[in-house]
Amino acid sequence: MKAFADKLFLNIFHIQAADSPYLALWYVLMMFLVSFILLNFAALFAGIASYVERRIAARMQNRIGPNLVGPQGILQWLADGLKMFLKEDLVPQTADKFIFRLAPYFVFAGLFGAFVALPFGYGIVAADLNVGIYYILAITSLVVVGIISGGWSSNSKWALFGALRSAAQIISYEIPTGLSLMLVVMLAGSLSTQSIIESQGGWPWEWFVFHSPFTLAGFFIFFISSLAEGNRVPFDLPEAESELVSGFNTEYSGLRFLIYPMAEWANLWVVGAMVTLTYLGGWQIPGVRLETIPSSVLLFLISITIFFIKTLAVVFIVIQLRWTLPRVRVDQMTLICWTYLVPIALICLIGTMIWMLAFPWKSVFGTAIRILMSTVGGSVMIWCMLRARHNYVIDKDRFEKLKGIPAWYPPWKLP
Amino acid sequence: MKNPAKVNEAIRHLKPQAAPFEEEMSLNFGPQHPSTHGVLNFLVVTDGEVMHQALPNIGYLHRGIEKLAEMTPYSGFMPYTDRVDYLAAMFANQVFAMAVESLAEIEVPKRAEYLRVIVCELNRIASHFIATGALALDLGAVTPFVQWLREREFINDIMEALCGARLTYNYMRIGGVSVDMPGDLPDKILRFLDHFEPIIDEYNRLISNNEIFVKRLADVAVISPIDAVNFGLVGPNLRASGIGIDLRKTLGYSVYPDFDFEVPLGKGFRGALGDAYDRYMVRILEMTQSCRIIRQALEKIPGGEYRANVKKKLKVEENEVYSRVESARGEMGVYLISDGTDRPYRLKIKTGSFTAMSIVEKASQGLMVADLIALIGSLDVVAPEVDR
Amino acid sequence: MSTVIYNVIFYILAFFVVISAAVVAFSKNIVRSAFAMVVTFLGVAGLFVLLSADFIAVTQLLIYVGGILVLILFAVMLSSRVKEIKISNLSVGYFPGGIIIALLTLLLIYIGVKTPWQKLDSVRFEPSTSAIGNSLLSNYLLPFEMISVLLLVGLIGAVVIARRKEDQE
Amino acid sequence: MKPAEVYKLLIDRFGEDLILAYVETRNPYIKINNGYVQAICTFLRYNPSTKFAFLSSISGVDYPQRNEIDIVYHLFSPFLNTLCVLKTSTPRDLPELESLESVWKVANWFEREIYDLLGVRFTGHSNLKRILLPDDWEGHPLRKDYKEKNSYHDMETMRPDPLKVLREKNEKSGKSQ
Repeated sequence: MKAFADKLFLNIFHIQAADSPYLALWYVLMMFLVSFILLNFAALFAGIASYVERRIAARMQNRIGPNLVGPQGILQWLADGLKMFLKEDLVPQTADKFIFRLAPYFVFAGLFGAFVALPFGYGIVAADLNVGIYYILAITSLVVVGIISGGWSSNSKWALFGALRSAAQIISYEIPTGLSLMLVVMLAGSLSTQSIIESQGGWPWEWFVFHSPFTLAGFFIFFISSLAEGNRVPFDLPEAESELVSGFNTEYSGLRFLIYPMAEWANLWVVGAMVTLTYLGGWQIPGVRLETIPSSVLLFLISITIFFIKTLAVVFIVIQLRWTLPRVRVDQMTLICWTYLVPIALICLIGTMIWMLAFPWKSVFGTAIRILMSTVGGSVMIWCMLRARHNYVIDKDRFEKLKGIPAWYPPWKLP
Repeated sequence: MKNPAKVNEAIRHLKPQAAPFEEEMSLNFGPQHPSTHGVLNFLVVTDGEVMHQALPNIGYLHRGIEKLAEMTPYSGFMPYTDRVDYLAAMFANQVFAMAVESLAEIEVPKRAEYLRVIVCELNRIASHFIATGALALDLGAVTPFVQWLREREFINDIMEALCGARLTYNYMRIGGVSVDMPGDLPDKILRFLDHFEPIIDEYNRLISNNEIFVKRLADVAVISPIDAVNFGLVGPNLRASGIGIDLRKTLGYSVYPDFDFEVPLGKGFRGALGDAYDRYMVRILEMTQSCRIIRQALEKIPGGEYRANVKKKLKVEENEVYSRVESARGEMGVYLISDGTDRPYRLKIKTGSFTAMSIVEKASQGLMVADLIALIGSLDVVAPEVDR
Repeated sequence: MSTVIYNVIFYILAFFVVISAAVVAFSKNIVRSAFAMVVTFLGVAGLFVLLSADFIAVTQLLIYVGGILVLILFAVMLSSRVKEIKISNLSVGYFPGGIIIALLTLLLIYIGVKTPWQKLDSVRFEPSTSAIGNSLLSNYLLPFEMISVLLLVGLIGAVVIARRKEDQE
Repeated sequence: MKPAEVYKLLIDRFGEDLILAYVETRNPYIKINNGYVQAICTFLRYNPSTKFAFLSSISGVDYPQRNEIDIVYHLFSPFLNTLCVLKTSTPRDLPELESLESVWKVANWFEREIYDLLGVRFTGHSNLKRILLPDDWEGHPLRKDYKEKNSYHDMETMRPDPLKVLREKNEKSGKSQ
């Protein structure tokens, strides 16, 4: 990005960047521009994700979902946002008003800060930080500060419960997250997001997830603990609506409330992108060597598309999980972390180390294992999809027999 | 409420009995809370997530139905009974009709009895939909609840075709039922059963065997058989504790002796006997049995009258009766005293939720806050039935 | 120009650090103190970034903001009487406090004057992660391992102490 | 075992002073002395030949003519498949009875409900407080002579007859026209 900015600067002002006294100013300007783009991307994604999630949930529950605002209800999220804008910004009388007002900004900063280091395609990243994923881990921990302060300052017992649960949860789950990321860091030999992707390949057997059984386990640990860090079902304890009314954001209203769900949906992208870039090969195009990508705009676009498809697939799975699973209890939540995830992650760490020494990446056996594992993994996935389809078809037939009307309708055509 | 001192005086008894410890925190759970199933209030004394006590505070939905009964003619009281338990209105209909018929010595035609059984069992299934689905909803799984709502919609359609109402049916009359079944209804019901019976398996795959769901319910809020008897639990809650009392079998009222069905008992499916999962599972199993009963009833249903000839202004000699049915929430009883006029002298409705609610105080000790929700959900408490 | 901006950023960060640190010290409300500490930590992390120590900056963020601060908040909220504002920063012992502050100030001034400061023309933006990794696992392996053993001892000690209290009850 | 046999059993055990009468109705009931409810119920519950394990309900009935309140206990024995109805009376002016809480825990709430709605005091009850109505409610609604107060905490309990209101409104508008 810096090189790109330098080039742009040179082209516009026809001055060598390094000589210019305005260089710093130029950088500041670029910084604002990039943050503007990222922020809008995140906000837009959060909004559309909220709509998509509601439509998917409706599909799973034999409902229609939002369908009135705009064609197929696609502008529902705008309407909701607008409604939130117009709501009164209530601050409880006994709340700690300063912290209450401040708390959403922490959540906001913590989550949107993560977008800085997330890649979107070949060479497209706001800042290819040397400490990339380490930075993402660190900056998202600001979210918990926002949640705790929001919950505490509301001066409501429900909110306090939510805040305490959130603190316990995020502190616990940062450890398996970090440990399972260590596998990838070890394999790639770098913390930078781009070089982690670059050290993988386009084909499934070149992804880190199929490197060894240990990384496969690490992948699942990372996925589960990302869910927990993002407060998604089955770990949505901090805002468990049937237990804590709405948890830490019970007392919030209007725009300040909006920030919490928005951050949650933006977090979907962070989870998806993190999983994709660390374990699923990122934007790598199958069969294309890295060096050839910069020469062609088409390959550039394909890399972006691939990254988006993978990320959205993960997001889709996360959404489906949310509408399928019940919530775990708070003691079970910590139990899962400390008795299963952390020890298994440690074992995976050591196992991967040994595996790396025993079967190097390029060795015949290593490649064979990777191909075998990816084949098995792919088959399992296809089997699951076929089974789901089979169940669905039976259900559909029964429904048609009972009601005489089709159970299925295309998403763009409502009954 | 202008006078805060008066309000404080009014809620004084809700404060926990003993002085709270330093670490204790009291929490008002309800009356408006997503998972209280109506308007209820629990005063929860907790130490962090672990509860020391949950004191139910009921009465928010008390409408004085028993007092209303004393001012209403027998035939006019039927719509009120719908409101006792709005999720299973047929049973209250039936038990009241049975009580009056018993007092006035009215012979109910066979066809009416069969119709009553069919609608009651359909209603039982519909009620268990809400019970099991809402339990899943309380534990955070939304989809199972909506899945059951879809199935319940079919039952509502059937009821609508039968009596025009979808929730408060007011279907039964003293001496029979209000209307006969339309000709195509048996076919409709059978088609629904064909559709529905495999759905139970699907539902089990979706939620009953879900590991998180099982972990949340198994070994939680165990009610021992002794406690269950002592606290007067009835219906599925009692049977989940392993005590096989089902008034359909024990009393054999109406035409239930004609049918071949089983009474599912809790046996510690995934944990201890009488835990929340047993209470859940007993309800799921009962649905299958209800399907069996409906199928047999549709086969055996005789022709003839659907309502006995009963005077509009019914006067009943001085007498008293206590009639009971097995409602979806267990034994529902009506104690009816007549005094020769056209109105009851005294009517007392005994409901299953009332006694189920009284066990919360004991069963909730030492649970976690999240388990309280599982406990209330698994007891299948309906607030208007508690308060009447 | 760039040094000007650099200096401006430095002073802004320093300002935030000093002010929030003052809030931590002087606030009567213990929770407010804890929240002010967030700002302090963030400011210090920013200063590290300014010094091109990206790894340390991120570590500062991860460990202090994400870990220690959350634990502090957790503990503060769990303690009873949080709402009684008086429990934080009791103003006692003005006299010994003054002496300690004076001594510390003198010491700091002495160090500041005596240290032979190296003046760099410009900050070199170089990745430090791999250098830190290499040093930790080569030159400083023994101290690194010893510190980890120390931490382990601390961990076990904490568990033992917590256990004993439970047993006594 | 039929209710009549239960009556015989009770007569043999407690004598005619305690077991007052056996009345044939649809559900025949046994009239018992109001001072010995607990003893009789304990006997019925634990006696191996009766085993009335379940207390199905407790109801109260107000009889202003007799100046008495009847308390009716419905016991159910799944072993005998029999319903046993015990009835006892207590004076209306000072209604007081023994609590059955020590025999069946469920009696706790049943008795609270009766205390709430009929004003019968149960001695030995652990928590005799109003259950359905607010604590500061005046009167016991299920008594036959209960008159509802016009307001509760400055909230009107009576609603004007909507038809009457409509009629008055129509009259008014008719006048203005």
